[in-house]
Amino acid sequence: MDGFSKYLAQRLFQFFLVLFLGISLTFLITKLSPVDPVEQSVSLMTSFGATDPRAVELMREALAELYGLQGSLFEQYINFWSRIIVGDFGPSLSSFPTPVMSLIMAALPWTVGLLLQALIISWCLGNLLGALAGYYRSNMLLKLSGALVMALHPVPAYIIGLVLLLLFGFIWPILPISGGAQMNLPPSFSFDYIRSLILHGTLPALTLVLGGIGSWFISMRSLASNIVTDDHVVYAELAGVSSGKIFSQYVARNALLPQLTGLALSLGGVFGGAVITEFVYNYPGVGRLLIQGIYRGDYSLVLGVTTISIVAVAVAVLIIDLLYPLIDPRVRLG
Amino acid sequence: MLAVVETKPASVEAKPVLRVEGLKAYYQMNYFGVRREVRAVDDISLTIKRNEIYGIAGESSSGKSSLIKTIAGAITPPLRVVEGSVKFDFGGKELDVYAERPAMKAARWKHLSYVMQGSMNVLNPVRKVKHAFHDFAFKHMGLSEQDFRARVESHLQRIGLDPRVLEAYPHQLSGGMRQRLTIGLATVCEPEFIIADEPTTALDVLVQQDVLALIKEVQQRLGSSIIFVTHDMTVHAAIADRIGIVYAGRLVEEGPTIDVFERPQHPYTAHLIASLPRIGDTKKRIALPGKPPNLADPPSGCRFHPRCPLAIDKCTRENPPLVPRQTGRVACWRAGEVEAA
Amino acid sequence: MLKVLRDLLVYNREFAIGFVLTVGIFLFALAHFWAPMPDSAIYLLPPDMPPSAQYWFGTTSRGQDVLWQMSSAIWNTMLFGLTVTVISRLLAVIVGMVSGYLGGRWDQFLMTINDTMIALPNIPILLLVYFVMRDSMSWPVLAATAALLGWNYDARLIRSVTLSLRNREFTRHAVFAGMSVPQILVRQHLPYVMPVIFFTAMNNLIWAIGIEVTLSVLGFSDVNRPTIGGMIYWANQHQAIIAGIWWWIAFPIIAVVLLFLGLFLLAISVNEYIDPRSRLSRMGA
Amino acid sequence: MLIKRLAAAALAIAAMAVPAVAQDFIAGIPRNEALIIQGPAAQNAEWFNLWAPGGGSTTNGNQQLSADTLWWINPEGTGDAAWTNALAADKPQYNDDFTQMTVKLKEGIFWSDGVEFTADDVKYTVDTQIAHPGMGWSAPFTVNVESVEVPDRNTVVFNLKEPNSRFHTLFTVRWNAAWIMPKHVFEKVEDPLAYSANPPVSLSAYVLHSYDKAGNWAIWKLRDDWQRTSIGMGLTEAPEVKYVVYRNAGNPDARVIEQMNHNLDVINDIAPEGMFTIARDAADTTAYWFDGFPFAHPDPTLPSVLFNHQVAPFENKDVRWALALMIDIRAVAMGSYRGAANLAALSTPPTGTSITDYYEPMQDWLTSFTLDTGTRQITPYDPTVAEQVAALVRPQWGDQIPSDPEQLKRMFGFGWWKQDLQAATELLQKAGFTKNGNQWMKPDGTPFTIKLMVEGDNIPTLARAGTIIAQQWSMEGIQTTIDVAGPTWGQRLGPGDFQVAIGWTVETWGGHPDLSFFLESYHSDFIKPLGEIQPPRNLQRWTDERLDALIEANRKVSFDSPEVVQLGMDYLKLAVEEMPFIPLMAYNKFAPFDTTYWTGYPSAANPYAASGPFWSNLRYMIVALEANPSAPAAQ
Repeated sequence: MDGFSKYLAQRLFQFFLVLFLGISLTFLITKLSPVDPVEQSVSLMTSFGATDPRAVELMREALAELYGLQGSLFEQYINFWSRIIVGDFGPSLSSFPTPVMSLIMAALPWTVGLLLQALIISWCLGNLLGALAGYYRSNMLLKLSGALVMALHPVPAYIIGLVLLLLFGFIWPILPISGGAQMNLPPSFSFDYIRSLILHGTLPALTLVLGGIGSWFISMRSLASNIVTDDHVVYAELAGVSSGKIFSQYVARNALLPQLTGLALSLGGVFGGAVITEFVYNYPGVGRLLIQGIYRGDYSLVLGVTTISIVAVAVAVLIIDLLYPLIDPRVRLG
Repeated sequence: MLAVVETKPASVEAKPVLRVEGLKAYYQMNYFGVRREVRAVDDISLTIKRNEIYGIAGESSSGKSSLIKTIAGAITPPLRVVEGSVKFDFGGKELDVYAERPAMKAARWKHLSYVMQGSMNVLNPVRKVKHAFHDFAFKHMGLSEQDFRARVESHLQRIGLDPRVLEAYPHQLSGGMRQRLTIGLATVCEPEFIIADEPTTALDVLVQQDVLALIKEVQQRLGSSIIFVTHDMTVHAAIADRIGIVYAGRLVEEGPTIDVFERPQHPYTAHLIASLPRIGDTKKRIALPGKPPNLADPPSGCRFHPRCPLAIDKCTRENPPLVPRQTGRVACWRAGEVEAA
Repeated sequence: MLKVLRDLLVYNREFAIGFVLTVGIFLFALAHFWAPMPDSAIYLLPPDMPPSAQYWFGTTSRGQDVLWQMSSAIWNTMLFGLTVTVISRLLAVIVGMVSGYLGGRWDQFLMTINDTMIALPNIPILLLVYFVMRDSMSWPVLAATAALLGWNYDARLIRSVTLSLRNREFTRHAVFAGMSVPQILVRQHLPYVMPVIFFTAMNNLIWAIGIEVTLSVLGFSDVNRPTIGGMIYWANQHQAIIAGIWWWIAFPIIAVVLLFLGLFLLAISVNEYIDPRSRLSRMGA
Repeated sequence: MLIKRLAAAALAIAAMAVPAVAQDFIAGIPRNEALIIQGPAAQNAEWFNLWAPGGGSTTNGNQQLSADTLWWINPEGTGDAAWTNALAADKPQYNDDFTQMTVKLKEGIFWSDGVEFTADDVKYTVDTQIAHPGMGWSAPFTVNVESVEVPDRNTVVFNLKEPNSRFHTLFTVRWNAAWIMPKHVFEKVEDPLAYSANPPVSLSAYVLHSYDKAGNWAIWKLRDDWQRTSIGMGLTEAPEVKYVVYRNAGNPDARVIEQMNHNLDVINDIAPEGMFTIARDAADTTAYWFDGFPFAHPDPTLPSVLFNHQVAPFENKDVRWALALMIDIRAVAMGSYRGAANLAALSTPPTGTSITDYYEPMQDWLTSFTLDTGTRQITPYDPTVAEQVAALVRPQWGDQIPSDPEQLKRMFGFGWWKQDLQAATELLQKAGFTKNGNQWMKPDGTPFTIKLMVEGDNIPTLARAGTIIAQQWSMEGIQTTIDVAGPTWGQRLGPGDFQVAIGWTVETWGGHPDLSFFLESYHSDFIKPLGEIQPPRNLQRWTDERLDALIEANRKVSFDSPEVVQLGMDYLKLAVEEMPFIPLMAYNKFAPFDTTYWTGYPSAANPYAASGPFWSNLRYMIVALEANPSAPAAQ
């Protein structure tokens, strides 16, 4: 147990170090951004009405004070950390005075819901196809689906999204192409609402699945085709164990374990949103929030989203590192 | 000390359990312009009787491993059977390994089991041991889950393993335990024939003794036949009833273990035996010059002739046939003169 | 080297197909140096012409020949993608192998950096860097940034391979034989790591092209420079998919897919050629 | 067999996933009672406080449908018809020296919560914003207002700090203006900046019905007491549109698809190609500003080539004129709008009232305008540009393009400068430039190169215009590269971080000839050194004594005085001579309307309201729409 405590302590130290470095770096980069939220607001307010130049000056001063952007960079940095510890990213500059945290919290369920199912589907499907293709190397059907997956893999997500949008929104208009749920339907656990969620999530999820399946497929196939030549597989074949059993219990099962780390990392990445897909389907998730934040120079929002994403990935890595010995019996703590 | 075990008299049962006839298995490759044909198994015939332990000896890359894989029907391209046949006789029913694949597959583990080379890694590292027993043996035993478990446990106890190993992962066991386990796995269905490829290599000497005793004991209890391969002559001396010596893909000598050890007929056999250490022997071992031949381009005539101290002109031209001599068979033009040398 | 190439071409069908695809697309991209018009010029040709004998791949809504746009775009995109891939592979290999072989403090130090980089969200960071650099954000700078973000996961993979090699017999032999650490890593371990490099390179290349397209689609790239993402950007600006100008997007995408398949086939066949394990299994024992 | 089983399972799952029945488009609201308008992706969906920073320009219907203020100008209108007294009963009344403005309010107007609107609300609006510097109109009120008096519940008197004949424009909606705050709501609020005003109290005919917390839609419902609003008082029958849905319909492609699927009645803007697609595939169910090509609605803004006068050599008028004469405007029209551009030679958008007030009267002056190239006098104006562009688009649009030159002028503009490379060369030589091969060298001997900044994604047609101009300059020996600034575009214009940019520094009332809307800020008093932020809108940092004199004169005349037009013409002539920026065209917006459910949309033939869904004027369109009798029955 002593070994485990030591490992745990070491791993936790590393975890906090990663958080510290990552978040500090992001803070610095956001502060270097030339997009000035005060100017952004001023131009928004003045772009449509008659403008008195003296009034603009006044407005600029008032906004800088309101947004709390005074003080040296170091002071802002210290201030930032003291707030971030309690999960407060301050008010959003572009959606003043709504707190960044509540914007993210509003967007998070959408993104997590969408990405989680898409990720899990593409992970399962990609790994299943990849393992099958790695094991049954001469099956024509698998070769065909493998070729299909490989051909889809390099197609940019934006194109996949647009083509699906065209196919199912226009040529054969059976699915909604914009938004997260039906309009004027209050969120509830009703059949209508859930059906509406599923319908609206289908195309974005399909885009993510088609786009994400390829990399799982490729890595799984190479893992599986390596394992096929391992002694324990050859032995099981000699023992006349059925090929289905060999596939599931001797090949896929062993190849899946390294893929779990990738899954954990991707799960952490869910909190950063799927920028392009949410952009195409106007899905009210974190990715769209992030892009809007960048467009509007709202760096408290951008900082909030990236920080949460960093924490999520770091936690996912930590969890998988701590759990791995339980999942994979070969790994012993030492 | 070389302990040559007293062997029981050759069984007189009529039908041998394994008949290998004129077996040729070549690695045939056409790779990046290099056309290669490696004659790993070149015209080998042998029979193995019931209740017999047959050892195959030879240096590394002599083709002995290919031979045993071919017999087991465990070859994958580019190794292919070019000629000949491997036939088992299980309970009076003849089974051609390469002609009757489905029947062969059904017979595996029930009648024919296998102990693999490097059997340290033959168990799936991420599953508990019990699953291997279940996957390999359950369907052959026709027992309920409970009875099966009880049978496996008693079987393991009999070979000196705590049944709790079933709940362990392979890496939690020592090398010796794992080897015992694989032997347990190979014998749990009480097969008529066991093929063992280097079963004790990579074990330390004490464990080796242990495992050898185990194999012997199990074989005697079940009355199975065993064919095994190792380069280690002491192992042959310890358990084999008969041994066959393989050189460059060919069987060069075969006979009852004690006879082969005491009166080797082939110069190569003599060399193998002479190179064994003996207590009190201060004489320096004479290393055989040269290396085993390249099987893609073997020497003409007797393949041993470039290294043979007794080689004559004829040896370079004509391939000596494997002919009966005394209690066994030998393939050498100067077979009779070996003892004298 | 030439002989190896010839052998691979003649005797490995996958290599031959991959080679033809890759070289074909490379030559096609190379042709842009001889294009009859500058690749940034617009409205020199009638816009929206469908593919025909005169304009093989049609013309864009900006009056450009899709054929020549593609030629430049593939060249520029591949230049970007390969730069990212090469730099990030070098980083991944060096960090992964050194970390895995030396272990101890080095391992901890390098893996901490590595884990920090893993936790950084790529797209936001790239977008932010673009904002900071703005005018001075040329494609090599973008490539370097992407490379810095794209090596870490693969470094972990390579580290684990090296870790498993460290205790193998041949490593000990090499140490006793007095080989230096770089020699051991390069001569003894690299061949085992090579397959990992090839496969991660494929994914990395796709990722890099994806980055390029993503940034372009969002409008964060130099639109004067034709790239695959740039073509999609302009096609999008002109609502090409809705307006039925499909050839503006379809041909570049097909080219990318073919190129990817070509590279993939090359990777698996070359991999097979150099993978020590499959080589051993070919030789027989 | 395993594979077969897996394939079968996958098929079964796919079959289940295919939706059995498609859902209604909007839950619980009959489609034929709702008008669906393209809205924004609101980040701050639960925020309805119009007076907090940025709140006044939200485009989810809040300011368009629920806010109200004293007066409105229809940007498309001409003459008196363009003016609407909303909450005010009459036009503003100034005293003689423009230091006091008195407003009479209408009676019988009520907030949607039943409280009556009074002069106290107006006073409260001004006082509260002055007291809270962060609020939207705080700054202009602070600068102008000394005090507000309420002599009776229907009269407001503004005492100004200094004379200002345009003070009323703060309360005059073109796009938006200072909205009146509900005093009875805000006086109970501790911090008016932190108050979300959710749900908002409406002063106009529609009130919030429901909204999406994720910001994708907001639905507004006709008030039961719609007659007790300034807009309702003027109506004889109840508006037929019962619900107004502002929905974020996604990217331009999705918008086109949604309109063709009849899920989006009003589009704010799409690319020309998207417009052409709708015109080609859905002509029967779509209406446009022009009944055929060029379709687009010209906004009263003036996209131009902006020169930074504080960066050499753009302070030189000859250089600016030379660059203007290098442009082949026909190619720009084709390249940016595929011909569907409304070209402008004068520094005011060719829309609304400026056509009758400025463009038509000034044609003769333009035609006879002479320019000194240093070696000769030329008359650069070409009044036949509209016919030339028409000839270019006729092969594609055929009979849709009329042949009457007067009609063509309304579609394509009155005229522009003839491309004259010889004159451009002479002008550059006059400015001391020399030509080395095909490369112009500046007087100091270095090559003359230009970075031309464009926005990019959000204003794609202008990015295209910039690209084509850059190409023309490059071909004539001035290497020009396009710099796509994206979201930093606006911020770089402010501090003068550009050489040449495509943007607009001229916006007008549209429905009124007064140019103070932009001209006031052109006074040299407000010019900042490079690097400091120049207040909108003189982003080109143009200074001229004659300009200052014009602006000062304009301050002293009344808004409706005929002198306003005279001063405007003087300004326009000055801007032609000096060419401080090169006016290109009106900002044409492609805003098609779906007529499946609603008819009676405004058009060039009947410009009774603005058509842009983000403009507050849209409310006058909404109440005027008629249900299409042949619309599909309610679902």
